Amino acid sequence: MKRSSLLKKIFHSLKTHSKRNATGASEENTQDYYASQWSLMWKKLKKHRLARFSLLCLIVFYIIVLFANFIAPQDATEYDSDYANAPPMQLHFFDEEGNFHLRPFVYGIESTRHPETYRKVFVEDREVKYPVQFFTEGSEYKFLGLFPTNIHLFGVEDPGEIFILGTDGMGRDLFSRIVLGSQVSLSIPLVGVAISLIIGLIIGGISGYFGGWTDAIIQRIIEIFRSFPTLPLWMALSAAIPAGIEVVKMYFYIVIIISFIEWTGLARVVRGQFMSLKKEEFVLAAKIAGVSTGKIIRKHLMPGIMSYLVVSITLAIPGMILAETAMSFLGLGIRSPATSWGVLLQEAQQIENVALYPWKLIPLFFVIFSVLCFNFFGDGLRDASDPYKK
Amino acid sequence: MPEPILRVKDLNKEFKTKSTKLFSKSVPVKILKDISFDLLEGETLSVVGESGSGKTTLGRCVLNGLDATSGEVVYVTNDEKAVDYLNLGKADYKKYRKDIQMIFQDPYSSLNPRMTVFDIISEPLVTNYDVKKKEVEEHVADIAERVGLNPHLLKRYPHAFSGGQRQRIAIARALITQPRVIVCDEAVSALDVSIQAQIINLLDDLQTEMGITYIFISHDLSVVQTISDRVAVMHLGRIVELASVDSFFENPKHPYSEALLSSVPKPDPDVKTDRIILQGEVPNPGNPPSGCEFHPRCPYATELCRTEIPELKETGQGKRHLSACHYADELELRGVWHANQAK
Amino acid sequence: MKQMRANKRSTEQPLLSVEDLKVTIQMDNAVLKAVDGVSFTIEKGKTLGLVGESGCGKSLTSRSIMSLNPKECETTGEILFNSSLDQKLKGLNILDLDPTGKKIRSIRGKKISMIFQEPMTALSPLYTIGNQIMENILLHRTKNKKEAKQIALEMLRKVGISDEEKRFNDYPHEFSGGMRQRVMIAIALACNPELLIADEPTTALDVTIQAQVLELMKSLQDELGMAILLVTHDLGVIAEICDEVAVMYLGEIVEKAPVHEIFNQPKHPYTKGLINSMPILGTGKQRLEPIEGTVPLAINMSHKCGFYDRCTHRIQGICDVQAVPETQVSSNHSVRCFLYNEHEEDEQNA
Amino acid sequence: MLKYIIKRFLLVIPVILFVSVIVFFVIQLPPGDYVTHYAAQMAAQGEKMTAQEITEMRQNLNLDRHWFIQYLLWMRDIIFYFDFGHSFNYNEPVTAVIERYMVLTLVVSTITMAFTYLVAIPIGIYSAVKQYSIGDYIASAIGFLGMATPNFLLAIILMYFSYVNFGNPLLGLFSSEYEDAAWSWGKVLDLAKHMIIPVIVIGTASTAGLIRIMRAQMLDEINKPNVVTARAKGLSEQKILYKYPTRAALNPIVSTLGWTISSIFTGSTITAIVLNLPIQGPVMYEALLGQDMYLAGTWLLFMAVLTVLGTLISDILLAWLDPKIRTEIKGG
Repeated sequence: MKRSSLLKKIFHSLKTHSKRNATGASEENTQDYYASQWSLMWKKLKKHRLARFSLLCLIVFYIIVLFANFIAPQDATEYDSDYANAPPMQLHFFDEEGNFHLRPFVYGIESTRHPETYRKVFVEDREVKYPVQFFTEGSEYKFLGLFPTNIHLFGVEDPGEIFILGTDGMGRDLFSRIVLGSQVSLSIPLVGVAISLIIGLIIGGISGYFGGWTDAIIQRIIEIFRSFPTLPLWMALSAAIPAGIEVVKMYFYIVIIISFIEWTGLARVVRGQFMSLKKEEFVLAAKIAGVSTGKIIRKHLMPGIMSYLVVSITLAIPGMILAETAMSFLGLGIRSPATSWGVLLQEAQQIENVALYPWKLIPLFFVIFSVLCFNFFGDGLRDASDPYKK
Repeated sequence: MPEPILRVKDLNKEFKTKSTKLFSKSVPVKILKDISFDLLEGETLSVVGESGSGKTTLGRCVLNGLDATSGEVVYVTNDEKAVDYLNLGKADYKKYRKDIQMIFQDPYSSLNPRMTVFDIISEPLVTNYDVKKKEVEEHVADIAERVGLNPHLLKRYPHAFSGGQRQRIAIARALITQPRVIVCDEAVSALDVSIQAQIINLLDDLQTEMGITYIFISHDLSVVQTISDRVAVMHLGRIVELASVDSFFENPKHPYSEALLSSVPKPDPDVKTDRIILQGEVPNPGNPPSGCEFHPRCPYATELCRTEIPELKETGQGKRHLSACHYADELELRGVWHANQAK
Repeated sequence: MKQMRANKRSTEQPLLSVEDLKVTIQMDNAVLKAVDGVSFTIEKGKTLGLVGESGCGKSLTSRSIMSLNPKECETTGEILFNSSLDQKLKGLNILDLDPTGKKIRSIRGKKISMIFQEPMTALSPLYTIGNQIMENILLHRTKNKKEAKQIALEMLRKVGISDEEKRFNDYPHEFSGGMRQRVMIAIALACNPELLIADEPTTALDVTIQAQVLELMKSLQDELGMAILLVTHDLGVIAEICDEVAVMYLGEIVEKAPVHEIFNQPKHPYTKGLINSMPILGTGKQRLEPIEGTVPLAINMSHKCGFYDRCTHRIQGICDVQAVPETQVSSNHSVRCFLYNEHEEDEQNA
Repeated sequence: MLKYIIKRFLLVIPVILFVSVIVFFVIQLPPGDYVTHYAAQMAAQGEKMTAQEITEMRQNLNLDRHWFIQYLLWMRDIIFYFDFGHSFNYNEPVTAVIERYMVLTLVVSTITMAFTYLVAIPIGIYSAVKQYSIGDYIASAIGFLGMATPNFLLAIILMYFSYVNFGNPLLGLFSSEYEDAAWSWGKVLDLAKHMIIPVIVIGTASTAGLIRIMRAQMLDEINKPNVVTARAKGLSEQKILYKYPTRAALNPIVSTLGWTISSIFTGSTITAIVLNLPIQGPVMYEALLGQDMYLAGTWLLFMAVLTVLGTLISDILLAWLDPKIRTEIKGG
């Protein structure tokens, strides 16, 4: 938060004053003085309500990613064309007679033709009730990728179906697909950032620490990389991904393409931070004390840039989520049968589709929501990132 | 007569200015020009001058925090060996590096905010000696007490301390390897007067107790006078006067010193000295004037000053009072001594 | 005592009188009293020095006079500016005025001007020096651009900038630190203000340049006759140009006296401590007498003397429990310390 | 100043050359080439090409040579004949294809840019001056949402609303009756109507970003000591705002103008595909997929050149706006 220089001065002197007090008399929050940067950051972050809430949401998101197979009632390949384009089902607590059921239930659905447009429409069959059951058996999968099981979080008994967010054009449960899609949509950015970070750290670190010629050359290279327009390059690169390759490989390609563009940004952050930290007097002090270069980097420089890195990583992720979505949306990224939020949105490409089956836009909500969460969290982190500055 | 502990010979430092213009060559700016002096064991040598005079660069070059462009710094070790401090071999590096330490001006940026005070103080010790954890703790507690820090607070981070206390931490860090020389770079300039006096006294006590030699870099002549044995005045990268503190304040032998002394505001409304006010500003070190670099501002400058660079040489004040002025012995320059002694 | 002050006021009204000025800042979970009941007066054409260590509230005090405090500060009290030229302003409390309103704007820059510590950041890097001087003149003195330029050039000459025609079109970054401070002074004095507030005007400058700037301020004061409020932490600068001195500690004025008395007969233990801890040029290698301890925090202070913990003369049971009253030790020397309560009685008895 | 510009311009040339190599490398990356693609198309229509024919075709098009040779040939034609090659898909010179779509692309881009700046700057200023007011919160919320919503999806949403409310999703840039008609007042109005969604959609992302940058810049500037100085002179708040912080905050923003040019050109691509706009983006997308390499390559190169030139323009603008840089350049 920027304040006038005068106020800054006041707060600054205030801060030092309060510390002086602490060293003299005992004070309530002397805890702070034993607190490391991270705990101070955490303390500040906790005050940021929006960021805290976003963090909570992100945690929930990633728990879903981890247990996607368990949470999704169907697996990615299951479909039933009888139920194509079914609207979201309502969960009922009260039946026709108005009796309350503690366990929610859904009615069976039947498709009929609309008398005028002859379009398929679904109506609830009030005769059949399917209570929602928890820990039901369904398709086989490996829990956490390790233990084979067929237990799913919830479902209804055969022949009932539960589509809480409706189905797509092939009759696949949208909720399941969104949950499964989150595995790709939310993990690609993480892996992408990790790769960019490694490249960025090494190249930016070299550039920033050594400076001089090395720096000049690396900077030129980064400049050239940056002078590529991102989007067309993405398109061109992903057009180069051969069709019909394995899902894993495809995933890998996409990550590479995304991080290919992103690393320059992180390299710049790392370089800038190294450059400014290098000039701090405590680095010179360590050098004079005879501390080796490696140790200076490890003990003095790295901890200093860590907080900035965490911030820039958090703020880089939303861009990657959007990039993956855009690529998959255009059919250039993840392709069916693999699923991601972008893939799910492909069906929303035709306006008619959206007009008739508006629930197909639901994945969009997840995209926006996760991007917002990362943005807010990143913003909060940025404010908290330097707990020593007011 | 104390022996020299450091012999600085013809030290030069150039910086390449980063040219903002394309295709134009960067011009090296000379920050230090042929600096030579001996630092005597146990003394405090103050280096004074305006901002941009190169005093901070000098301090950093002497202890090899910055690479000097040319020249040498000879360090006379405890066992009377003379080693080239700027080019220490690997074994010597390990042995002697720790003998010269530094205290910085800004007690905020000189302490890593991400390390505890204990880690900050112990770092030089752990780096330079093979010591057990227990010994380290004892040493740190010992030194902390000596500089007036409560040893119970060492697990705290620097942000828990005020400016004055931070400066004590920095002093403790500098002392822990038991150095023989400490370079104090504007070590008290950032502090309030009442705190400044505490730190000055602390430095003084440490010198008496441990026999440390100080290079005391400062722009504040009043502070310099309370702590130094000798004074070196720098102007545009050159030492223009080098003298014992009494001789310097009583009989300055360079017009620049005279101007500096008379510019210091005296905290005594009854003393109305008619002061010498220098005209103009410090010249740009990238484009220094010809001849004596002080001549554009010097009230006594002659044609000779415009053309010839004066050498730093002995004056009538004796062997140990050097001045780089063509007219060092001819000018009747005013010091500040008599004014107060008269009072 | 009160009578005496009243008498003084009736004979001649001071140019500026500040009564019980308080500036508080709301912190996360506490209230900081940055300035706590400060009162002083400045006579026409005189110089008052406000001296104190960092964080004592001297800058906020000086800015309150022009109602320039940041929004986060709550400022109360009375600031009366008795312009001899503008009768309309008589009796108006500056703090009652809308801080962005017309009235206060007609005072700022015209009747009262200000110079700051960092001339580089105080000037905009985007406009020429000429533009920035003329702005002030066009606002308060003349609407005629040609005339304004003439005045501006004259001001530049006055503050010792030679080659003013050319320099007029230069940008601040083309000036050195000392020159920039001269420009700031030119801007501040362009409309012949009656009061100049100088907030650490020489702190960022080298001694040689500081000497130039102080000399310039003195000579311009002689020439233009404005009063100066000089805010600084440097007692040397105070001794150099002030007539009267107010020593601030922890948001309060602890001692106020003519400059000679402050240096020759300081009364408050803090003032004494300050003077003793200052190295004085020309006295040789000497041992300083520092004030022990550090400045406490002005948050949630109890009723005690702020200097209590550091004071060598503290009286347990008095200084730490009672609010310290201001004591007048002579007609123009007041001190906020219990040590002098008796003096007052003695004096009155006598 | 002129000398500076020329120098900068000379520096740009090697960068563009380097970029062009990479561009060419990237477009030939996809497995197969235009001939494979063409053969597959023919096969789909029932006309099988023989291996002989395929080889011949490849030789004719120089596609059998090493990619770097192909690059050199392409570059030679560009430099000496201003010939960017032949579009296989359209069966006409690349330049002709680009020319056809250029005008509308420029119209859309320019209007979008104007929209972005006109909306973002005032909102940014307002947001900063009234920090933490309701207006600021609303602007920030819109800003965040705008950044978080992929703009092609925003397009779908807007189309959906337009379709539901007006029964017309406003696809394309013209209604069918004006598509091939000569320019008339009606056609212009029709174009304007069709521009609304693209401009909002394409502009939103950059507007949102710009609002946040402008706000941050303003907050920075508003608290600078030179504003206090101006206040101490007795200037009115409005004058202060306009003369000091706004002017200073605009400098970095105006200097990003250069970068914005290419980002708006490319940012519109996906949206244009969704909205079926007859501008460059979709055409080039097809070219990339159909391995129409010269068309795709030219487009990529064009974008890269735009980015590089944009950076150049930005640097020049910055130098022109900042007195400090200006004197340095003058001095040399």
